[in-house]
Amino acid sequence: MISPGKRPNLTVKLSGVELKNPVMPASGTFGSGREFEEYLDLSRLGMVVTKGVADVPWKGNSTPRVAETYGGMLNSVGLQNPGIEHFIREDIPFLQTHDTRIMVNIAGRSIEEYVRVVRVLGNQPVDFLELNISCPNIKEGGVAFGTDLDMAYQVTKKVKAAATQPLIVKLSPNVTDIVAVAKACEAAGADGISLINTLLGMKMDIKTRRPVLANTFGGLSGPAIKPVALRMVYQLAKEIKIPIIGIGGISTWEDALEFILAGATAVQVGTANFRNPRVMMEIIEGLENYLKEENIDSIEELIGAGHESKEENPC
Amino acid sequence: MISPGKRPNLTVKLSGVELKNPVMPASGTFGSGREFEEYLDLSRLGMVVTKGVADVPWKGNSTPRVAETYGGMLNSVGLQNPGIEHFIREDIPFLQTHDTRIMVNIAGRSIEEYVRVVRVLGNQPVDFLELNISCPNIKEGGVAFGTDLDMAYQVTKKVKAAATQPLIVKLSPNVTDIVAVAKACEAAGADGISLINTLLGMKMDIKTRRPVLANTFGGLSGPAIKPVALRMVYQLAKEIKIPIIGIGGISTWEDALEFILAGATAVQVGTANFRNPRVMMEIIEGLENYLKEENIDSIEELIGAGHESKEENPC
Amino acid sequence: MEKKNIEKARILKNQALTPEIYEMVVDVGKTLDAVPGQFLNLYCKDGSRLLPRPISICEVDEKMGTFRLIYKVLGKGTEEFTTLKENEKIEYLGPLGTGFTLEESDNKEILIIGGGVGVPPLLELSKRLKGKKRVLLGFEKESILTGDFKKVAREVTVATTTGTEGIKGTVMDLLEEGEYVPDRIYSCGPKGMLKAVQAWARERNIPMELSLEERMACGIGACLVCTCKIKEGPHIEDWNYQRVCKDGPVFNGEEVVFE
Amino acid sequence: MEKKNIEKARILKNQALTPEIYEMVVDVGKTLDAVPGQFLNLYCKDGSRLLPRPISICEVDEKMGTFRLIYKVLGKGTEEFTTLKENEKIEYLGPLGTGFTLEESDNKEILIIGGGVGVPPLLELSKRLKGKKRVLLGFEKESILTGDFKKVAREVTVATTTGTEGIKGTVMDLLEEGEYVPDRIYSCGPKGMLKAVQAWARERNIPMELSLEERMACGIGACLVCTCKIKEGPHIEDWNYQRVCKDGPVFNGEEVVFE
Ligand SMILES: Cc1cc2nc3c(=O)[nH]c(=O)nc-3n(C[C@H](O)[C@H](O)[C@H](O)COP(=O)(O)OP(=O)(O)OC[C@H]3O[C@@H](n4cnc5c(N)ncnc54)[C@H](O)[C@@H]3O)c2cc1C
Ligand SMILES: Cc1cc2nc3c(=O)[nH]c(=O)nc-3n(C[C@H](O)[C@H](O)[C@H](O)COP(=O)(O)OP(=O)(O)OC[C@H]3O[C@@H](n4cnc5c(N)ncnc54)[C@H](O)[C@@H]3O)c2cc1C
Ligand SMILES: Cc1cc2nc3c(=O)[nH]c(=O)nc-3n(C[C@H](O)[C@H](O)[C@H](O)COP(=O)(O)O)c2cc1C
Ligand SMILES: Cc1cc2nc3c(=O)[nH]c(=O)nc-3n(C[C@H](O)[C@H](O)[C@H](O)COP(=O)(O)O)c2cc1C
Ligand code: FES
Ligand code: FES
Repeated sequence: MISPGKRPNLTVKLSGVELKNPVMPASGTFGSGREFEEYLDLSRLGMVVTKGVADVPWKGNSTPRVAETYGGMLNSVGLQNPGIEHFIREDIPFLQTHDTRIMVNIAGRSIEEYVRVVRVLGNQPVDFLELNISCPNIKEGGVAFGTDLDMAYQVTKKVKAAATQPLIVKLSPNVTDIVAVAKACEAAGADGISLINTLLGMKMDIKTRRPVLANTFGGLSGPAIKPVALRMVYQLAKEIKIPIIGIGGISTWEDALEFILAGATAVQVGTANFRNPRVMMEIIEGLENYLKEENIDSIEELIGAGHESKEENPC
Repeated sequence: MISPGKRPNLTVKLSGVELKNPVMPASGTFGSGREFEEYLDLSRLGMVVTKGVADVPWKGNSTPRVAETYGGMLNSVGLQNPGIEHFIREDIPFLQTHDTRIMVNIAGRSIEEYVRVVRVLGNQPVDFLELNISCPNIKEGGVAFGTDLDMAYQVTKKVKAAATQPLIVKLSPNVTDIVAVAKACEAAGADGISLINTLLGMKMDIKTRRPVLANTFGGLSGPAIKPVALRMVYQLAKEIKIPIIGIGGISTWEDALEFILAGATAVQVGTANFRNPRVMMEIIEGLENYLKEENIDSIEELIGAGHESKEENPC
Repeated sequence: MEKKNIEKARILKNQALTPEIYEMVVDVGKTLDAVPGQFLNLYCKDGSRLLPRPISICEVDEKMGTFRLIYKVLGKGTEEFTTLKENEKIEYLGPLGTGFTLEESDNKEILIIGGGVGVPPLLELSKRLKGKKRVLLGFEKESILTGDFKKVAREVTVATTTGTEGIKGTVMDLLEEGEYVPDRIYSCGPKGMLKAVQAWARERNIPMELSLEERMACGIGACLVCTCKIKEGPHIEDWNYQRVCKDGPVFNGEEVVFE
Repeated sequence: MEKKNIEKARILKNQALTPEIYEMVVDVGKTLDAVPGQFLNLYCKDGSRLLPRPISICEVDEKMGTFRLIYKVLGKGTEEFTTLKENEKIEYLGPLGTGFTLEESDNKEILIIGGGVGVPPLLELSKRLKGKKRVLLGFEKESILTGDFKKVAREVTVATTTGTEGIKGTVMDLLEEGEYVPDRIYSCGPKGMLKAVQAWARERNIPMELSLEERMACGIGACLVCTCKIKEGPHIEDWNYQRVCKDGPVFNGEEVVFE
């Protein structure tokens, strides 16, 4: 019960760190926040998650890098980024001028590359590391780590050993058994799991009779994929003990709530930012109103509340 | 070039059998055709694909069995069917009154169950068998066969040995490596591959704070999943020699054409039938017009035509 | 045989009856056949919502080719319907499903029991049924259509859970309190209500027809998502799934198996 | 600082100029700032189409708060736009991007070269630029906006590939045939055309600004899908990706690297 006059409590604890609220951008859809400053107040977000950064600059793939699909989109950016040094010089100081948590998304083609980035970030004022072992748009590394149990374990273990900050491992949905991959990462010391990255997809241009994307394949994101993402979060919630960040098609506060009920401690908003740069504000306000109307004191009460009670009490 | 006055040729050869055109319903979305007779002429279809049938009647899952999602839907019918005997008594005679090919979709929970159905069908006037090793809605069998390489190989081999008609194996997209599964089926003697079955997904009801589907999880279908389906068809086209039937979100002739360009010899239309019971007629007419306008003699020229030429000539 | 197809209807009226319930009257531009209890599948224009919405036929003028539909704003689809303006078009398929059986006798005592948005299809039924018709209607707060029912029935009684209109309570309270001895019952409403009606009628051995609701995809009997359990033999396990959209929505109430 | 947001504009006009090209004039209900070469992101109403459509500002009345937009019907989104009626609302974000640089000199020789739907943004540019303006426009069949350009430029020449209007050929034919020695070139159009314009200008050492087109998602510089190659040093390998939506669409033509 909310005491009269009190605002509902949106704070959540993620791997021991308190966030103002469970809403943050998904990596690669928000730059480092600068471009969104005109549209929203970064200090209102639970956290800012940066675009993927590697040890050296990456140029990414050729254009076209985007194709719209029914209720979703494909991208094949290929983790274009200016490298960790540039990132530390330009983006961290900018983010520090805002009262928000920082999660740095880390890209790599080999364990050594991931480890180098993490080491450099060791003494930086960042709150979380998000290890992207699930990008479908690069040939080596990337998704290979996220689809092989042993590799997922190895990369998590080595990166965790090098990391100062809590380590969230970001998983690919393009696997037969998401629970097994998550458990491997948990066993290797991950402090949390975020999922899903994009589903591998493609589109044909019937005029040219060729794939629309220069890269042929791309990552499918947006509301179209939400049911798959939600299912994976729900599956993991029963199987792992570390917290889950839900991602995939979240565009409204109702979507965010579905993920929280399924077991997510926090949520990331990706593609929806492209349609409405203020959408995260609307989601935060929507959750706040919901708690008020339902007379729920803290959003943490809802985490995982959507699991059938029969599972707690199997008979 | 089409000779003046000639209609473009929509016929395709599938595992040696000629179809009037490459368009057919996806299993489970068309009953056995009877319900659609009011809306379209079954004889115009390339083939009729029946709902999944098992050796004995199955009751399926509890309701609600359906939930709409953004650009798609979830179902958890769970292969409700009246069993092969009823099917042979009621449905085959009905279909025989139409001038169309018949593909029977086969459900099972064990290799023995599949084999029993196939044996009973051996002397029946059906043109194709479609082995469903990819239903996400039943606990045993079903998708387990489609996600394990060795099981996929074993079930295909044993069913093929028992089969009189050409055998199409229907694959699940919920796998890490679709190429490996398809190759296992090809090696085991499959005459063709159809894909994709539904993606495993779910939806939460934020009012009741419980999963919408009684079964918690369901299969995601509709335009939302098209990019994933198309990608898998494209990937397989380069890797297997047996023909591919493309399925997943096809709702327009342009969608069908994308799959054909990606390498599908034929296509199945599922969820789109629920929105528009005449949609397959529109797809067939659309393809015919396209061939006419583009002055293409036969649709077979387009199968796989969307693959980059660099792959044929790697340099 | 001419094949059926999705059709376009022109909207003659689309207005709120209560803050949550709307009335839509459409003109299909041709004569038609419809049985009370049948429904139309209405299509959303927004492509992100694929599935048609089943809405019961509240009234039909077969010669004029018009339908009256009453719908409650529940989610995104019905919300979209509220934005449609006069003379705009709406796409539909139907009439679909198996409606009520119309008994031909004039001196039968008929009891018609409706709850919430289960009330609308009972209006066309009440118009067409012969016999001495008594109507019990239950709502949460505000009643709808009572005036229309009064024109065609001998007696119309209303209950609301809030007590705003009629007696404070449910139709089951009306049923228990009135001393009804009908020859036949027709009912449509929430599952809980239908179950209670069934129990009441069974006890008294009164034949009944119940109209069920289930989530649908195709609406034409092909996909098997809308099943309900129907008794098929003497034993409790002797049931089979039937399709609400095609075999129903109206079933012989005696045979419906509620969980 | 007040935050920007998606806004609603009222449609004053939305009509076909040619069978494929439409003109839309919208009223945003407030004064505004816009630079020629900037674009608006227009939103589709149908939820199956998520991404906004970038459309260049053809003309703007900053005080009246109106935009004139010219769009070609290419796919589902622009098709949807054609159905919008007067007084309906359309949602948009913008103006977005970096537009043309407006030189302040009166006696410069300016050459403005446009092709297809690259022509519209050059109109507001032509209105605002000082100097002696010559305009070369290329189309497939039917020209658009030539009358408007004639009001603000010294000379307007048209080429169509079918020969229906102006000379039969492309703007490159116009460019090769006329004996132009401009001080500065501004151009917008298909990639092939821009590449040819760049080569022509480079040969003659004429500074230029080119407006590029690339498929976009966010339109505000965050997603990196809309990149183009921009020279960043003396060597041919010295290029970096820049964002067409934010760093452009207008770039110093000297630095654009075409494949
Ligand atoms: C045979 C039949 C007759 C009906 N007649 C009426 C009527 O006359 N008036 C009326 O107000 N309502 C009626 N309903 C219920 C009506 O179909 C739903 O309220 C409506 O589909 C909700 O759509 P939505 O987009 O607003 O809700 P959403 O929740 O956004 O819908 C999402 C999906 O769930 C389905 N759905 C949601 N709720 C229901 C429900 N209660 N029953 C069936 N499907 C549902 C929708 O069709 C859609 O596919 C009837 C239902 C059935 C099965
Ligand atoms: C900076 C800029 C300014 C533009 N100005 C104009 C203009 O003034 N007039 C005009 O007619 N067109 C202009 N275009 C092109 C216009 O954006 C596309 O024609 C339009 O988005 C096509 O949308 P659609 O839904 O009809 O096509 P669809 O093919 O259905 O679109 C699918 C997706 O592809 C994108 N897309 C398709 N074609 C293009 C394209 N050529 N360029 C960029 N994105 C594309 C769409 O935005 C959408 O996301 C401009 C493009 C850019 C980048
Ligand atoms: C344009 C684009 C770029 C992306 N870049 C990254 C990235 O750099 N690192 C990463 O881990 N995920 C990246 N992603 C994946 C998103 O973070 C997110 O997991 C995915 O888009 C699903 O969420 P959504 O449906 O809300 O967009 C990117 C997605 C998009 C659309
Ligand atoms: C309601 C429903 C029932 C289905 N039943 C079956 C089935 O019995 N056997 C089967 O192999 N696939 C079944 N499927 C999967 C479809 O055949 C098809 O593979 C899938 O829906 C993807 O195609 P779509 O997006 O065009 O619907 C079913 C799908 C739906 C929606
Ligand atoms: S809704 Fe498809 S069978 Fe009833
Ligand atoms: S469209 Fe997103 S960076 Fe340009």
